Amino acid sequence: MLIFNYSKAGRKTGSQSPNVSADTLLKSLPANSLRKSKLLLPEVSELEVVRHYTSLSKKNFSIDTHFYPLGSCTMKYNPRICNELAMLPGFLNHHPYAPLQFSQGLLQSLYELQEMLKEVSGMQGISLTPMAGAQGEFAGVAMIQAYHAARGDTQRKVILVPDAAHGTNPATAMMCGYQVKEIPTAEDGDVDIQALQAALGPDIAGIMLTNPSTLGVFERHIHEIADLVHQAGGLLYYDGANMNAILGKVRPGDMGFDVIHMNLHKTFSTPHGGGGPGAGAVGVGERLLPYLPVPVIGCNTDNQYYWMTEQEIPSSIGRLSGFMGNVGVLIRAYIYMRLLGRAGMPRIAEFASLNANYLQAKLKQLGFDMAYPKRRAGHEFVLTLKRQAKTCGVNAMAFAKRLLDKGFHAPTTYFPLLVPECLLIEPTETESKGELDRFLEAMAEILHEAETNAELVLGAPYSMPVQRLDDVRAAKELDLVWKAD
Amino acid sequence: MLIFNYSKAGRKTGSQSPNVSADTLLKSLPANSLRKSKLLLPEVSELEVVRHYTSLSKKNFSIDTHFYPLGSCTMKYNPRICNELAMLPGFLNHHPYAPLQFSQGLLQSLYELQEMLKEVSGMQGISLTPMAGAQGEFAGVAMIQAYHAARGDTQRKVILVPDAAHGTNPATAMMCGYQVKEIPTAEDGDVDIQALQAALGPDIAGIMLTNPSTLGVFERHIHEIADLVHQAGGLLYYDGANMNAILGKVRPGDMGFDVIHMNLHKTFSTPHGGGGPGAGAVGVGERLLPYLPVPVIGCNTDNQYYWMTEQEIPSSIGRLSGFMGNVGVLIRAYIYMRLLGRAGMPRIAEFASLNANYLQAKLKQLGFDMAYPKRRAGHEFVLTLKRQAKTCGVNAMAFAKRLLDKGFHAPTTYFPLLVPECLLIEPTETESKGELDRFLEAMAEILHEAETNAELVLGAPYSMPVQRLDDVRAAKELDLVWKAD
Amino acid sequence: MPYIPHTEEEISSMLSAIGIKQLDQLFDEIPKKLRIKTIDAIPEAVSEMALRRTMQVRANQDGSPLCFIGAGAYEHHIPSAVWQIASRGEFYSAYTPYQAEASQGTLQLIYEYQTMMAGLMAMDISNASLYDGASALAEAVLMAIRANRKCKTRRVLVAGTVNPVYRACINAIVKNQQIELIELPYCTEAGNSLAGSLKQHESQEFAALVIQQPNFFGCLENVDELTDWAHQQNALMIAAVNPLLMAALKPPGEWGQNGADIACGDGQPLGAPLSCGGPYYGFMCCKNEIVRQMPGRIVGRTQDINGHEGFVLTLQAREQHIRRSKATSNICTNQGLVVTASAIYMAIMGPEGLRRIAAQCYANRNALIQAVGSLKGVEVVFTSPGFHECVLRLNKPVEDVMAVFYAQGILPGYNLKKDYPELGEALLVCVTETKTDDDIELYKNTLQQALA
Amino acid sequence: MPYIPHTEEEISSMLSAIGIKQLDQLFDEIPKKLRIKTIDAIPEAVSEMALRRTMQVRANQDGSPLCFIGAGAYEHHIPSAVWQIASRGEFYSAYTPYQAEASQGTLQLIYEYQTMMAGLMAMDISNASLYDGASALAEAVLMAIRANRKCKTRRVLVAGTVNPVYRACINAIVKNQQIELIELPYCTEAGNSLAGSLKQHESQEFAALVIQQPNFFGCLENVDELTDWAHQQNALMIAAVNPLLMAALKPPGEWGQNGADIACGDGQPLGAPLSCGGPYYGFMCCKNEIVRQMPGRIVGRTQDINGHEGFVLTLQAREQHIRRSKATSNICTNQGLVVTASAIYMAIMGPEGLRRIAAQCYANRNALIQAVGSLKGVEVVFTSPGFHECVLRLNKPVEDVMAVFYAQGILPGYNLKKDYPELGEALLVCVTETKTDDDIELYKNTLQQALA
Ligand SMILES: Cc1ncc(COP(=O)(O)O)c(C=O)c1O
Ligand SMILES: Cc1ncc(COP(=O)(O)O)c(C=O)c1O
Repeated sequence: MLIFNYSKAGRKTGSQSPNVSADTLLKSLPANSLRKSKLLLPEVSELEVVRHYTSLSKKNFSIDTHFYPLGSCTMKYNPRICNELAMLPGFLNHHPYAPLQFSQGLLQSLYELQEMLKEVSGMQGISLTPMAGAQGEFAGVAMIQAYHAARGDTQRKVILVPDAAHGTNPATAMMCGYQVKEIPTAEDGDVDIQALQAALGPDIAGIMLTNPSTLGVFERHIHEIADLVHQAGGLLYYDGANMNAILGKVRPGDMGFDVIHMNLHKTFSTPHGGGGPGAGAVGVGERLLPYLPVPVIGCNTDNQYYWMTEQEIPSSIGRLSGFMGNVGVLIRAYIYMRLLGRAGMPRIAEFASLNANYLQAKLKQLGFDMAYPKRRAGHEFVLTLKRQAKTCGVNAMAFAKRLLDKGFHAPTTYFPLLVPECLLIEPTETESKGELDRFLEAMAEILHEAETNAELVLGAPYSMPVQRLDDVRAAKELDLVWKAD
Repeated sequence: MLIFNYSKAGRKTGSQSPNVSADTLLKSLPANSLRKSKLLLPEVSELEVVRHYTSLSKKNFSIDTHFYPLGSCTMKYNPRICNELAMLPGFLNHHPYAPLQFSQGLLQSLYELQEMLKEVSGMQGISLTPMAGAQGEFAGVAMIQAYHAARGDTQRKVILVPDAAHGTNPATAMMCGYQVKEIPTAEDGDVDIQALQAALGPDIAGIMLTNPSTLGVFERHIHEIADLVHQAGGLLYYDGANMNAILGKVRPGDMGFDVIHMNLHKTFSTPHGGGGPGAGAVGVGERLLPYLPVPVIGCNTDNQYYWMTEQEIPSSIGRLSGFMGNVGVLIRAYIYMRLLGRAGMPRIAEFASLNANYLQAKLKQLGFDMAYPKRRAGHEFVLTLKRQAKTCGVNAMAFAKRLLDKGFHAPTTYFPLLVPECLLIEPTETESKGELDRFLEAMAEILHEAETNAELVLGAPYSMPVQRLDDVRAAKELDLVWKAD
Repeated sequence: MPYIPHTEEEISSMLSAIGIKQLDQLFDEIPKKLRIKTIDAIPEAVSEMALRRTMQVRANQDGSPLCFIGAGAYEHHIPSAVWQIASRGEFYSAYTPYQAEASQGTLQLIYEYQTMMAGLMAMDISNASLYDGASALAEAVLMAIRANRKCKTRRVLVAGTVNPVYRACINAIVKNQQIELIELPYCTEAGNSLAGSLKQHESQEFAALVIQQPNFFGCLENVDELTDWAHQQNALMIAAVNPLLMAALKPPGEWGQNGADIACGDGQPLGAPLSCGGPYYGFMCCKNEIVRQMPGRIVGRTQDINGHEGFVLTLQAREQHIRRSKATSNICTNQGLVVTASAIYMAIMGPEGLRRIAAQCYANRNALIQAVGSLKGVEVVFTSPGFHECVLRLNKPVEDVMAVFYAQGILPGYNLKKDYPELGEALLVCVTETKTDDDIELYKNTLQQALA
Repeated sequence: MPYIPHTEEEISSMLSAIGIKQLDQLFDEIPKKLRIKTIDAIPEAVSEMALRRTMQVRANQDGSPLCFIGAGAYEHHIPSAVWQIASRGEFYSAYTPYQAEASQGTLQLIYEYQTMMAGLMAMDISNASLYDGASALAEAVLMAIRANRKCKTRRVLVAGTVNPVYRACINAIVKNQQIELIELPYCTEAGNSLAGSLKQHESQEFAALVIQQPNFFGCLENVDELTDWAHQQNALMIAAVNPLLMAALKPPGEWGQNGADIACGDGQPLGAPLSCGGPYYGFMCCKNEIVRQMPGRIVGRTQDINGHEGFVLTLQAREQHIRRSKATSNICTNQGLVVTASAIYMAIMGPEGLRRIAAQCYANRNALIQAVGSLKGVEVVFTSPGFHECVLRLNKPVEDVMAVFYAQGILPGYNLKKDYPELGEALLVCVTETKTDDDIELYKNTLQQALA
């Protein structure tokens, strides 16, 4: 049932709203400024709301209920303490324009977060304001744009992205007014250096790279690439979605990147919330420092924290949000980093990689094909079901859906686009060997099912609230808003 | 799986405990004072704990997920605000021995709760300390005992209880050293006055009554009963479990009761928590004021709140708990009462009764038999499936289990004991007509199933995590503690 | 090892399954010289116990001042069920609902949210959220330029009464696409857009007109007139509105003859705490005709193979993960959890509940104006009726007055001098339903004292 | 109508289904003269918004003093997952698990709890909880009298080092059953039960001996010796213990030759906040032989008709709803939700985690003794090692010293003068793992100042 099906005209909610007559209070307003039409919100009791949404929640898979090896998403445990402390009333009731003397506790935390992110990224300056990875990318590419513009270097109209790149990379480049050129991937999963060299030229503003790439492998020629791009006058953008794989081990700044974003909602375990909110802090090397989006948190000589704005950073690319981004998310990331601490950072990379490489090794043994079987996995790896799709007619999507029946969320499917019938599997460091072994068992079962009873797999899932949903119908017969009959 | 099945020896929890070596710290203690045996607690990660208990929770029915018409339990909506405010750090971190200057905010709330309970009960004094209904009963009967003892009236060894009474009543009387005599119920559901009269005598310390009784009907001769018992030198105890039916409409104090307990976890909607904690505040008339269990909250002339103890109430029956009972529960009840307010109290009784009488009327129409078909229901009523048990072989337990499959928690079964094959149905005021109608539909369906396919009903439930469980095996082959193989 | 469950024994057995001896070998494809040894600027780990104490101190340190600031972020009562339910692990710790069958909870909730938000706006369609009000408005501008088939200019007219930070944010986001923003002046008496100034723009072409209701001053705009004018000019009408107030005010879908084309704004008033500016969420609604230009995720209702109702992400061909550089936006992660809270908020409040809050906000603003309007040294600057906020001109420097309030733990409002220097010593004061008569009285007394 | 969902239309249709016209007719069986008109002392309803503000003021009003009081209620770090999960509606708003098939979550959790608690105590069996530590001890006394087959006396020996409030509570609960409690004196030097005093009792009969570990002074008792003595006297041994410390200390099941017969105490240290004294919970464990005398609910593992594992309430024949006046206790509602929290707490901490906390508590107590022991005017009264608490004798009136601490927002301990006047100006000070070196330093400095 939809919440609207519980609605009864004339039901009064009672305990929440002020007990006033809206008609009386509003009558001094000009009639033509007022709403005339009936407002279609449900008229339900608080119990009905609680019961409905509690019941809906139970239809979700989530980290708190299921292993969720969704590649490129870093679905790790979200420590409950981060939520508790971020929800302290002093933080929640904080108006963004509260004066500094009422903001030091919060600003100190954000400032320290900037400092910690600087250290793990190896960059020179951080802005916390981007509200997700894609907005971090926007900030980064806009800074590249501003950098070239400030030097009068106006013929650079192209941003390079590898064909394995996440969709946000090309989309962002376009939003910043760039053309996008794709660079192919070599057979071993690294960037095709020859193709890169061929593409470089005076029209290239920069390149966007993910490292380890979305294929799960570390770009071994990163130094060479950095040198080539820099020699061509371009800058390097680092998509930090995969930082979990290398945290505390290597730093984008040391690899030669000029600008990066970090998905705090991945690497630093702020919850995904069924789609957000995230936080996509950006870091820059010295060249791009003048262009950081504002506000940035500063600390003056009296140890007073303050907002640095266009005044202090006059060449800033400006503001990307109404206030200063997703502060509540930033506090969670701050808390997480403090709990993990200096020794905890590299441990994340180690155990995320251990889990990924263990799964990869075991899946190979079980007879699955890896896209890059000779490579070390980062914190994730790509498995291809091309063979099974051909021999048994069971494709990656069917595998994914069947996993749901076995009590596991599916890995990412059909991404990266260049690997056919692929599953991108990212276990994260917070899963135990026991859980990984149960997952391996399920994969083996499904493989067996695919070989002996393909229909069974193709019809999955069976144990979810609904069976396989019709996407085509959804897009054709658009039903985006409920209407009372 | 049990939490123990996730355990791995040597797993370290890390983020919670102080990072110290217990061995080193403890080594100065005498060896024979230390634990030698291995401690069987699970060694699991926080994620495993969160996932396990989140998943377990999903196996429960609860008010927040299901209609829960469990008679004699008043399963109404537990407003979320009560929980939020009771969990304010200022309340949670309050040590019970904090001095008064650090306790005024809390004590004021508890004092005001006492005053409100006085008003709705019509009693002269309140003690909040009993931790559930049964402990309230204990306090009440102990006060009756103290009263007679103080008068030197030592031959009163018997407490009367109707045969419909809740099991806590006779059990409590015994715990206070009394013998128990049962009074039968007349055909119309009221107490059998003749039998009562016959039982009364100089050995009677008092009578324990529930009104409306556990049969769901209001005792119409309550005045006569009170007079009879008082004339015989006994006192009247009111079991307040059913106060939801009469809140703000009639008061136990006005009916002639000398002492009562109120189940705040029923009438005042503090959550049941899967079995507790509750709060069983007691109220007394003038005669029993000197015997109230301590502590009681006082308010002096400077509007300072303080704990009244044996010093102020020297004849008190004493202390029933280490501190002062379930304060966290009391705060929730206080908040609930403030939200409902003066007009809200009688409204509770009205709509609880409306819902019960509506269900009763409709179920009669559907062909169900009521135990007291001519009586007005209070907030609950008793339905008997004696006929169905005979004709179709489908008993009350089967009906109850089948309701689970239809998405409803079962009513109370086989209580009160005097009605065969009964269901005690209490919808509470917070359920909507829509929900009641869905319940009626389910009842009609089951009745039809019973008549046409009894096997189906007898095998229920089918859609729960387990099917019908073997109680006999549980009691015979006791397995109360998990053991590693 | 906080949050890492591996025992020594498991580690060895996993390493041997991989065929290596040391954890460090996992990184052996990484060039040696890149490997770092230390990250000294990261402090050592602290326990949850110690960090809780630290964070409690910091949260308390910032006090709990009585807040009369609005300027885009509004303090409202949030029923406690809202975040208690939104914080359930199944909502909180799920990813974007890519696997529809295992995400029906989130998907149905978003579908319900879309219905509620479209209803509130009286528009056809809602998306599943954008980042915040400011960036949503920037996306609306880009969308309008894509969607306007009648007029292919990249020029957009934006009322000067639109939140200045929103205008700065639009600018930052669209400037690399050669879009020109032109400011519409406002009436210094009424405090809303100057209808008379429209004439001078009639020769120019615009892709869209952007106005805010109520505007940054809390004043009501003449929405019908502006909408009809925009449509006459072949411009699309973009409405940036406070969604809560649409329970009382004429919603964008009903503006003028044909309604606004795009409605957007910040969803914060519908259940998101102030939280120092975020997470909030940007909402966006539009007319049916232009849904394929909409940025962001959209949930649709469909059926499973047995004909049972179910919900999926739909129209994904607009999005970056399919369309890549041709997508309607680069947005991927949005503000899902805040939308979850918002849907619960709207369901609890219901139509009448929301309308009462709006009415109380209106009444409280009037009460404040009443209380301070006659004080010596205070001028209520604008005459237009409005909600939440009003502009006061003071006969002393705003900063000095604010300092007096601060000393008493009160945040008296937003200083307008930087954004609207022409208004002089002007303070933007906000009063929502959370303020009592006593609060307003306290405000008045403090102001009187500050001006004395 | 807060929380009541009925519309006018529904009310009429329901009334007519019942066959009446007015809501008031629902009460027509109630004698008219009993009906009340008003309940004036109940204030008018307030909105959630207003009440939240009121309660926040009250909660803040009580400050957040630095707390060195124990005396039966101990401040510990509680991982935030504990109450976030225990507060899930499915645990929070369920009733006692009478319908087993629809309550497997709660039932399995209790079974796991029973296993953990029995493990902690090294006992065979645990019940599902009683009200609190004090009342559990009273129930243990009653149980021991029922269970002791060798000795039918109603006399029970209770150590004078048992929490005085526990002793008062036992008395209040058992006195109507003609049970006599006899106090065992303590050693004024070591601070624990005086072994030498046992001799004088050897001629008397006792059903049970009750001791507390650590005792009310924080000192360790000679548990082996006392247990063996009790068993020699045909008395049952009742151990009242701090459950958290059993991760480090010898648990009741291992006391003496045969272990204690009943172990009980307050579960508060295992995940329950101080909360002004409740809700906590009483735990109780016993030997297999006497399980049928156990009060309270017990969960057992069984099978469903398909042989699948499942959980039910079992041994209900002991309970009031079956056995009525012959039941082992009148308890019905227990402290379920706190037990839920406690099970989660123990699972998160694990054996090593709990042991470390116990060790830190031990170390902190020693640090405090170290810090204040040499101050002028302070005497550390007892020599026995211990946990959490220690007794200081001061050379000034305790009340005056306490007042100095209060003025600085510190609660320095529990004044022992009322309960143990023989100890003079004695203060019982508690230091758990929550106290830092700085806190202890602050304590020392404040004490020094108070005594100067
Ligand atoms: C490789 C990569 N880049 C960028 C992004 C975009 O980040 P966000 O969703 O936070 O905008 C993602 C998110 O899935 C990603 O996996
Ligand atoms: C009629 C009646 N009396 C007494 C009680 C005992 O109350 P409690 O469970 O709070 O001890 C109950 C509880 O179910 C009851 O229904």
